[in-house]
Amino acid sequence: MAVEVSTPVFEGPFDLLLHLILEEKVDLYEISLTRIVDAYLTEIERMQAVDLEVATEFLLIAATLVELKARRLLPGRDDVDVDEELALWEERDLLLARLLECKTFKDVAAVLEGLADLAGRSWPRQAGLEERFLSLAPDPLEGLRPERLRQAFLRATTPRPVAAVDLHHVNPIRLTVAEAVDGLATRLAMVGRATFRALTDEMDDRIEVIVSFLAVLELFKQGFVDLEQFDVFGEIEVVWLGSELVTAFAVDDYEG
Amino acid sequence: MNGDDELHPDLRDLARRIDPAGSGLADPAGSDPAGGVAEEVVRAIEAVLMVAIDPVPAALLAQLLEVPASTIDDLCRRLAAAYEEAGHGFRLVRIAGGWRYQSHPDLASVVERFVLEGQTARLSPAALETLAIVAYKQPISRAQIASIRGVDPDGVLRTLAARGWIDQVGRDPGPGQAVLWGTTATFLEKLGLDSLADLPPLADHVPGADVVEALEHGLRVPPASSDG
Amino acid sequence: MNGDDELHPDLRDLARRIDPAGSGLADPAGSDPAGGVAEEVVRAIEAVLMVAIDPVPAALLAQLLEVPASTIDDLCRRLAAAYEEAGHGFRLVRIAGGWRYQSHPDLASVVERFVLEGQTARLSPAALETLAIVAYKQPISRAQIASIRGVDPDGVLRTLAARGWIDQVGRDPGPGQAVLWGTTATFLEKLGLDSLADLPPLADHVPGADVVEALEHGLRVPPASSDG
Repeated sequence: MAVEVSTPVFEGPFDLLLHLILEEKVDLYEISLTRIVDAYLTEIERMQAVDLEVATEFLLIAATLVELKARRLLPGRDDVDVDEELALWEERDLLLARLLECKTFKDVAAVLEGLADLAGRSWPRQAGLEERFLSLAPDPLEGLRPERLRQAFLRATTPRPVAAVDLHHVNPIRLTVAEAVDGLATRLAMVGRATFRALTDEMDDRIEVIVSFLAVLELFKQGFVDLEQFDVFGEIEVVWLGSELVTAFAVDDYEG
Repeated sequence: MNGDDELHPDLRDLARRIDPAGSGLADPAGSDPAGGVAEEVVRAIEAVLMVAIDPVPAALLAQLLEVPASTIDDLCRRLAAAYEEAGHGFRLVRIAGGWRYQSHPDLASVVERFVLEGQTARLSPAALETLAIVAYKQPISRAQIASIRGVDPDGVLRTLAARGWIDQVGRDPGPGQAVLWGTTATFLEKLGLDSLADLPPLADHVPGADVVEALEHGLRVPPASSDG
Repeated sequence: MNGDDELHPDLRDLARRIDPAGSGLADPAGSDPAGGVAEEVVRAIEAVLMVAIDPVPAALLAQLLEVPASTIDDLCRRLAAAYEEAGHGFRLVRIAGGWRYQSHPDLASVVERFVLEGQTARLSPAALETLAIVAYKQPISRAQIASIRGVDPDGVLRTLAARGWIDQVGRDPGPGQAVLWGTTATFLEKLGLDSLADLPPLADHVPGADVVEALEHGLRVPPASSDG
C-alpha cells in the first residue's frame, strides 16, 4: 500500500473528524455516510501499530456517527423514545465538547510551532570563559559522577533521527468493507433475507461487526437490499433485492 | 576610543536616553556620576553575558553589579532595543528567566552553514499538540492527555522527554499515583520564552463561533420523525 | 531596525566609513547595492562570531560569506574599532589566527566575580559528550569523534586538552598518521576512578533497536536540506 507523502496523516479520531467537518465540510446529515466511514476505515487500516486503544477510540466515534446517521437511513423510526433521543443528544454534546477542546490545542500547537521555528533561527552564545578566567572557575569535572559520563556517551552515540517519511504497514483489519459487501451479497442472494444479528453471529470481533454493518448500509444505499426494523433498536432484517449481477457489484474504492 | 563626539555610537546614545538630562553621558569625559554608573553597569552586563554559557538571571547580575534587579531588566531591555536599532547581527534576549546573547534570526541561513548542526529536528504535529496540552495543563497525567487527544500519548511523551522538552514533575496524590508531566527550562529556551506566563493565552485560541457552528451542524442529530 | 536615521547607531556609521561616499549606506532604505552588501556582510560576521566557540579564521568567514579574506579582515578591524569607540563592554579581537568576541579587559574584575559565583562551572553538553567518547573509545582520532558526533570537535578537544583531561596519546599507524586522543591521569582523579576499567560498563545499557525506534517514532523531520 503506497501512501502519498502529501496525504494528511490523522493522529486520532478527533483529528479526522475535525478535518472532515471543518475542512471537507462534510455534513453527517446530508452526505453519504460511506464517505465518512470510508475515511475512518482508511485511517484504521493505515494506523501504524495495531494500537488497540486508538483503534477502539476510532470505532467508538465511528459507532456514534453511524448511530447519528442511521436514524435517518433506517426506516421505522416513528416511535421515537424520548430517553433514547436525549441520550443521543448527550452523546453528541460530549463529542462536540471534546472536539472543541481538541481543536483548541491543535490551534495553539500551531502557534507554539511558530514560536519554536523563530527561536530555532537563533543560536545562543556558548563560547564560555576566555582562557585567562579559566583558572578561577571551579573545575567542572569536580563532582562529575561517572554515571553522567556514561549517559553522555549513550546520548552521543544514539543515532540521530534521520529525515524520513513515516510509512507504516500494519495488520489491516481482517475484513474490509468491500470484502464484507461481497460476502454479504453472496450470502443474501442465497437466503433472500436474514437478520443482521444472524449475519454477524459468528463474528467475535467488534470491528468485523461494525464493518459488516457498514457493508449493509452500503448495499442499502445502492439499492441491493432493503432494511426492516420493527422496534427501535430491535432486530434489523436485511432483505435481498438484488439481481444476480453480484460479481459485477462495484464498491467505490473501499480499499484504503 | 578617539573622543570624536560628533559620532553617536549606540551605547552613549543609550546612556543618554536612560538619563535624559545626561550631560555627563553624552560627553565621555563628563563627570556626572549617576550617568557614569549607568554606562558602567551596561558595559559590565555586556562583558558578563559575553562569557556566560547559560541565560544569566537578572538577580545574579543585580547582585554582581550592586543595582536592583529591576534596573538590570530595564537596562537590558533598552540595550536590546539599541542593538536592534543599530542593526547588529546579534540580539540580547530574555529567555528562560535570564538574559543572553544570540545570533539574529535574520541571519539563520549563514549561521546554520557555520554551525553545521542545522536546526533541531522539528516536532511532529502529534508531538506539538501533546506539548501544547502539557504546557497549558501541567501538571498533567498521561490519561488526561489521552482523553483530550483521543490517542494514546505514550510514544509521544517518551519522545518529548527524550528531547528534554518535558519531564516528570510529580505524582498524582490520588489512587494509582499517576506520573504527572510538566515542561522544562529547555522547553522555554526552544520556544524563546522567558517564562510560562509568556505562553500565548489559551483563551485566544478557543475556536470561534463559526467553528462551533460548523461542528454543531456536522454533528446535528437528525430530527428523525420525532414529531410522532 | 526602525529606519530612524536621525540616530547614528554604530553599524550604519561603520558602513558609512567603509564606504565614505556612502549614499546607500547612510540610508537604510538606500539602493546602493555594494553598500547594502557591506552591511549584510558585517551583520553576518557578527552573527557567526557570536555563536562561535573558537576564534574563526578570516578564511572561513570569507568562504561562508563569499567575499575575499582581506575584506573580512578589513571589516573586522573596522568593526572592532567601532565597538571600542561606542564603549561596549566587549571587544572583537584577532587571536590564534581568527576573530572572536571577548569581554573587555576593563571589566575583568566584574567577570572574575561572575566566575567566582560558580555560574559557569558546568561542562557544555558538547564538551561532556566529547569527553565521554574519548573516555570510552580511546585511543581515538579527531575524525572518528567527528563521525560519531556529526560535528567538528576541534574546539572542544582543545578545551578539554587545555583543562588537562585529555591528551595526545599516539598516532594512527595508517596513512595520514592522525593524532590519537586519550584521557589523562587527571581525568581519572577528578572522577574518582582507579582506572579506565572502572568506568560504568556500557554493554548492558546500550538501548535496543526497539527503544531507539520508539524514541524516534513521532519525530518526523522535514526532508533534509543539508547544504552544510
